Amino acid sequence: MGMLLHTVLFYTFASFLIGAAIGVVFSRNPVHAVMFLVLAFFQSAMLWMLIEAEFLAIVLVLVYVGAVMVLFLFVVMMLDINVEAVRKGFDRYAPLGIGVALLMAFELIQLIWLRGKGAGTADGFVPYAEGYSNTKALGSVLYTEHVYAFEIAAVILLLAIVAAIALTMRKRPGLKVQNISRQVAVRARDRLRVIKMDAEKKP
Amino acid sequence: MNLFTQHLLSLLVWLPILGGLVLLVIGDDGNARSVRAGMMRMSALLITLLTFVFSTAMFAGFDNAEPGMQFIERLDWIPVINAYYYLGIDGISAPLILLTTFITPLVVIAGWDSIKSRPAQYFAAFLFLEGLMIGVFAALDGLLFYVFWEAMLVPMFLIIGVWGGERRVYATVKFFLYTFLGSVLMLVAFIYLFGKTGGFDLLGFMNVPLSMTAQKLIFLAFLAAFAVKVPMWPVHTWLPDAHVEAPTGGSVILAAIMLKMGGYGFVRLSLPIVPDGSAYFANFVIALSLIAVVYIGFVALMQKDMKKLIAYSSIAHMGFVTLGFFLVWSISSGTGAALGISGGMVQMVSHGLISGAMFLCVGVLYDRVHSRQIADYGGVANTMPTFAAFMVLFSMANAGLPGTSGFVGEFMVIIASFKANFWYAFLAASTLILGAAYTLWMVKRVLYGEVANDNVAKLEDLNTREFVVLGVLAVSVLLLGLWPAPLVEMMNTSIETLLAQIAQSKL
Amino acid sequence: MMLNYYLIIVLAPLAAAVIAGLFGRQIGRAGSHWLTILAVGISCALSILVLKAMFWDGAASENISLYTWAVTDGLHMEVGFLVDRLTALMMVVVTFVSLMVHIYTIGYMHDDPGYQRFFSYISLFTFAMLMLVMSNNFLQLFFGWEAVGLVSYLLIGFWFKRESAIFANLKAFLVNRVGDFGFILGIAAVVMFSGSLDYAIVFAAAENIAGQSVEVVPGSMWNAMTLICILLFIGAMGKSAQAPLHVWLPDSMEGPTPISALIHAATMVTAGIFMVARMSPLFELSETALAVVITIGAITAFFMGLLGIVQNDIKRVVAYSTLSQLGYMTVALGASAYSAAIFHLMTHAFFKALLFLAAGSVIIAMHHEQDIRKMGGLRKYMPITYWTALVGSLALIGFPGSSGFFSKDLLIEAVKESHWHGQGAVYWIAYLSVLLGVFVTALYSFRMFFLVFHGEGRMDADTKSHLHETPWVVTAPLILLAVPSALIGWFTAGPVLFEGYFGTAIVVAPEHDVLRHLGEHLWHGSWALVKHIYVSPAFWLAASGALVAWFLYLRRPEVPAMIEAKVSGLHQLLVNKYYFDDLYIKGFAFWGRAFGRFLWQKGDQLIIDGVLVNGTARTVGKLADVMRQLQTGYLYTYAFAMIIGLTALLSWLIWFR
Amino acid sequence: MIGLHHYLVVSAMLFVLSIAGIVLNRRNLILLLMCIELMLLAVNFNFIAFSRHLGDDTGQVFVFFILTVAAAEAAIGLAILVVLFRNRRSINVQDMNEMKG
Repeated sequence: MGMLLHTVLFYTFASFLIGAAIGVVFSRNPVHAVMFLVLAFFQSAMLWMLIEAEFLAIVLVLVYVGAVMVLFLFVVMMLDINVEAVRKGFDRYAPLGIGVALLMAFELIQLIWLRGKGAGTADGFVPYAEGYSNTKALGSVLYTEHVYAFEIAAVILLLAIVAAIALTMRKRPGLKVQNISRQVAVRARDRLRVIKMDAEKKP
Repeated sequence: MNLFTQHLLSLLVWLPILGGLVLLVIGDDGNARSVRAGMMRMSALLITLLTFVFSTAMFAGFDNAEPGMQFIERLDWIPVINAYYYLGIDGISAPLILLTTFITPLVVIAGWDSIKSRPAQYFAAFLFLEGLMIGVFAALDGLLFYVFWEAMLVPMFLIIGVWGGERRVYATVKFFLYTFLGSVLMLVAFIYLFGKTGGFDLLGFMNVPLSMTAQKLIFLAFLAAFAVKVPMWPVHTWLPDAHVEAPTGGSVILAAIMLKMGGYGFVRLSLPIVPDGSAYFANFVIALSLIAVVYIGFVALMQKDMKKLIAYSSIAHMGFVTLGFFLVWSISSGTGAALGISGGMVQMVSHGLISGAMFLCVGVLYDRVHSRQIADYGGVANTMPTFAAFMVLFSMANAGLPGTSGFVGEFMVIIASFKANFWYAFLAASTLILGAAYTLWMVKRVLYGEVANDNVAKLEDLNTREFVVLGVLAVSVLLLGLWPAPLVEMMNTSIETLLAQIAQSKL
Repeated sequence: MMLNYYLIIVLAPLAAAVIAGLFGRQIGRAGSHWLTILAVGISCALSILVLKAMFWDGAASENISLYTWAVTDGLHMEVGFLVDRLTALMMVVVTFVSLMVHIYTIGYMHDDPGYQRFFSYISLFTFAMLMLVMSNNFLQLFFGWEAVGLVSYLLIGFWFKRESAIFANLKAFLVNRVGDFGFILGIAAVVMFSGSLDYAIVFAAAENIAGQSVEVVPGSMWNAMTLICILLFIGAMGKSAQAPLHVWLPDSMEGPTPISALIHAATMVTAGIFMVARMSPLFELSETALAVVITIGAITAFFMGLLGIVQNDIKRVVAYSTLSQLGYMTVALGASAYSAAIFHLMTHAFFKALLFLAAGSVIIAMHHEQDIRKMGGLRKYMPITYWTALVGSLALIGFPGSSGFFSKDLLIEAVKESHWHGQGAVYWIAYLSVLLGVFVTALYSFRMFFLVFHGEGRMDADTKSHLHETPWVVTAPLILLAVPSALIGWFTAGPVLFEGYFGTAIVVAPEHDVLRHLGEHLWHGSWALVKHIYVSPAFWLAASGALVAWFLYLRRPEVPAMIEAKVSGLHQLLVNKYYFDDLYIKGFAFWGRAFGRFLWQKGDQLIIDGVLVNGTARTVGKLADVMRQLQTGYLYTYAFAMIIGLTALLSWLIWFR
Repeated sequence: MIGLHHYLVVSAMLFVLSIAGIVLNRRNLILLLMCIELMLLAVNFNFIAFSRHLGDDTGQVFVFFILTVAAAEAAIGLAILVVLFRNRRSINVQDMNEMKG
């Protein structure tokens, strides 16, 4: 890939990314905001792709856009949000928010551009060798060195699932449910009563 | 050394704690009269008695001539910071452990009927407390010491806060904050010493050279922790409140053992670790001690609440302990230094017995009349003659009558303080008058006279359970007063070792 | 062999006391009195055996260590016996009087519900007193010292329902504690300078101690021995009720009469005298201390005697007389006539116990009426009591030939000879006090005697109709005590005072040895002394005192009231006991409590708790109240705070680091 | 030449924007959650950029974990949101001040 094309692509994706982010922050409608967020993730994935972090780029699209963002969209659409009420005071706080943001942006860019110069940060990334597989490389460290952390992450996800279900589950009155443990633990005498009776004579 | 003696200290520490855990897990059914609650009580008693039996094994195996530590146990605990599970005792800690194991069963018996709510948890709290207190006395690792030291606050906090009187919340918070504030500074000192030695070994702390400034600061940090615990004037005001609100058993443990932690801290940590710093502040501590003896003596005179009066008298008596410990530098030559320290130690043990007994006496009355006010009594001797006999005995012991244990320590400390300075002895000996005045005036108003009111007229004399508790204490108070030699000889060698350490400047 | 005797002597009363005390209900009234009397009787018999061994058989004194109480820091604290002739004499006096009192108690306490308890106490007292006198070291001395104080406390408050009794016992204990305060400091001083508590070692080091000095008040050096002796003597002042620590003794009469006789007349109060005599090797080395002793003694002897004249309670008269006689003994100690003090102690023990028991007998007969103004003419109803009381009174005033005569007369002679105190105030105060005291003694003794036994009966008719002699358990001890009161002086004065009975037990410096001087110049045997009585001013003073009493209270009973009116100021002073009680109760006790209340309410509650502790808590609370406003509870506030913090941190990292 | 600092600047801008978003949309809980997602994205950018710059794959592993945790967080956060909405009929942050003592 040519250097120029690379640069052009970077700036294109980057500007779309920033634009999408602005959209997230400033859009009135939450549905639009989610859509902008999806766009931002897509652009990020592209940027990551540019520097050969393919695995994560794909994961971001598949997992994040595919699952998490859809979840967001789902929730946003499901809930009946009074947009006006939640946007109240937006303008009042705008100067403060933007001021702080600008200050930080100024500081960060100063840090990156002015202090970072000369530390080799402006050089391009060293491309990977021929035949390198990003997925394989990540996999080889993920399942060896970081296997504990990986397991813990899995548990965290499981926990999140359980927690999310537990939180949102509702017990409506009158719902008919089975109590499995009671079913299993049942004994004959709970269900069956043998009554001794005198034998009856035929009339 | 067989397996039993090798792990004797651990056994003493963990047996009550595990027992407490079991009690807590099984729990009671909320009914103090039920069979289950009775089982809980009985098992608490058995555990404490078993602990006591084991501690007598410790007493039997104790070598009076050994200058170092005995019954040592040392295991890795937190290897990264060189913290060990390191236990051991010498002649200074052994008597206090014996005191603890001796008093706790009595406290359990004393709480037999009088605790109506959550009996299992109550007894579990005391079992925890016992194990932790033994842990404090046996720990030779600074961090372990600190952990036991702070953990001990929790059961006591609960005992006062759950089973206490009307103002229990105020009292318990005051107690907790006071003691906690002091001991945090002790942790700071430990961390500094950790930086110097790379570990938390208390014996290692004793050998590390320290600059004068460091010594002064460490001493002040220790002082903050121990002065509150003792308690010394002017950080004593938590004690009367805590005592007044605590249930009888809590008061007994508090007065009999927890106050001794402060004194123990001084001899175990302050004196040997920072001898020069201690020397620098010795006169200051002596001044505080003497103020405690005289000032508190006068304050005690005017108390209207029996428990408060005894609490104040405890402060005055503990003044003798700190006085005895810090006389070392004021005594130029000859005998006296060791006399002061052993006097202080004996005073601690004896005060443990006597103040415990006094609080139990008040508890006996409180169980019947539900009042601690002196004015609500009068002429109790008419209806409770046996009780009156015990109370007079313990009061006399409290006033330092020879032949009771209360005399031994005071006598030694007064003799030692005379060697230091005539006026030290003069002020210290004023307790002879003040101690007798406030104790016997209370006795006069509570026990003697005509039957004051219907409550007193309805009083019943001691039951068997109370008789056994007070009787055992009375015998030990007299025994220690008539023949303190076994106790004193247990400590002599260790005190000599201590004095040798103190004499060596660490600058 | 002897050790076993000593152990039995000491432990028999203890065992009896413990059994009677703990199992009184089981063994019953008779059981407890038989048990204790048996025990004390054994003690008494063995004590007499010991005395016999010491005196007639010439057995050496014994210093036995029984067991080690504690050893620390090189200081041996032991329990043991030092039995020499001084001890032996004291043992006999103590156990004999105690035995008499035990027997007497059977009658006196006959109807009391606390019968067993009483026997237990007096037996315990006997044990404690024996421990005191037989001790061979200061520790045990202090033990005995305080133990007798304890029993005295318990016995004064024996009738604990009486407000006056429980006030008196508290007062007695506290005043004694003031003395003990000095005493324990004295013991501490002894340890400091000699490094030991053992008499033998301390006495051996006495010369050495006397050479040292100590800076008590900055800038003034005190001789170590003077300091020790004065501190020890403060202890003796408390126990032996010397002015100004005498106030407890008259009040202690609230206790039952037998213990007034045993404890507050014959034995415990003389412990101070015994102690100083025992410490003679120390006191001999400090003339300053001896001057203090003799002055205090003289003041007590004379002024306390004066108080006896205005008292109307029969026991209080005897109590003040006891105070006065204790003063006499103290004066003798101060004059280095230790033997004379101990001799007077012994005779006094007999005749004063007798007088108390006689008073008790009268009180029984009068149904516990103690006011002598309501008595009179008891002679014809109670002949035995009358005659024994007469013997006691004569002995007290020093009637020629009675035991009191020998002891007091020779005591006064000894004081007269104690010129080494100089011809200044100390000598004359001492001499004149003891001399004039004789007149006073005679006056109040016979005032009481006449008012009680002679003249008109002033009691009400009901009491009068029931008057009769008391039972034999009461009168028998009276008779048994009257015998030695009358006769013992005849054959003991010589050996005890002049023939070196005490041997090495009492040490007197040659230049102080007034008794040796008397022995060389005055003493020619008992009979010679009685024969030459007319040269003694004391005799004439005593006789005139008795005569004045006869005149005032029998012949012209209206005169005393006139005199009272004439010198009402003086009379008020005496009736109010020189205002000592007021000073102590309205002064020290009141201000002590006020001071305590001040420290508690202002110091503890206001400053420490109010300002420092709760003040800190309040300040933190207020601060938190302000800080609380920042905590809105809105999520975004916290988020925003985080962002601000992050920005600040970043700015700091970039620009300021 | 596109290098490390280009990526860092992009990440910084994302981060700053998300901060502005948090301040501005301080009442809308959903938007707050989304801004946090954006912020995490910015962080991930840094990790990946540095990982590539230094040639160390650990940075990317870290991103992997961040994604995992972020997914979990989003799931739970949304679940809470749903519950909240069910009870309050609102997602206005101003209605939630239970933390105030």
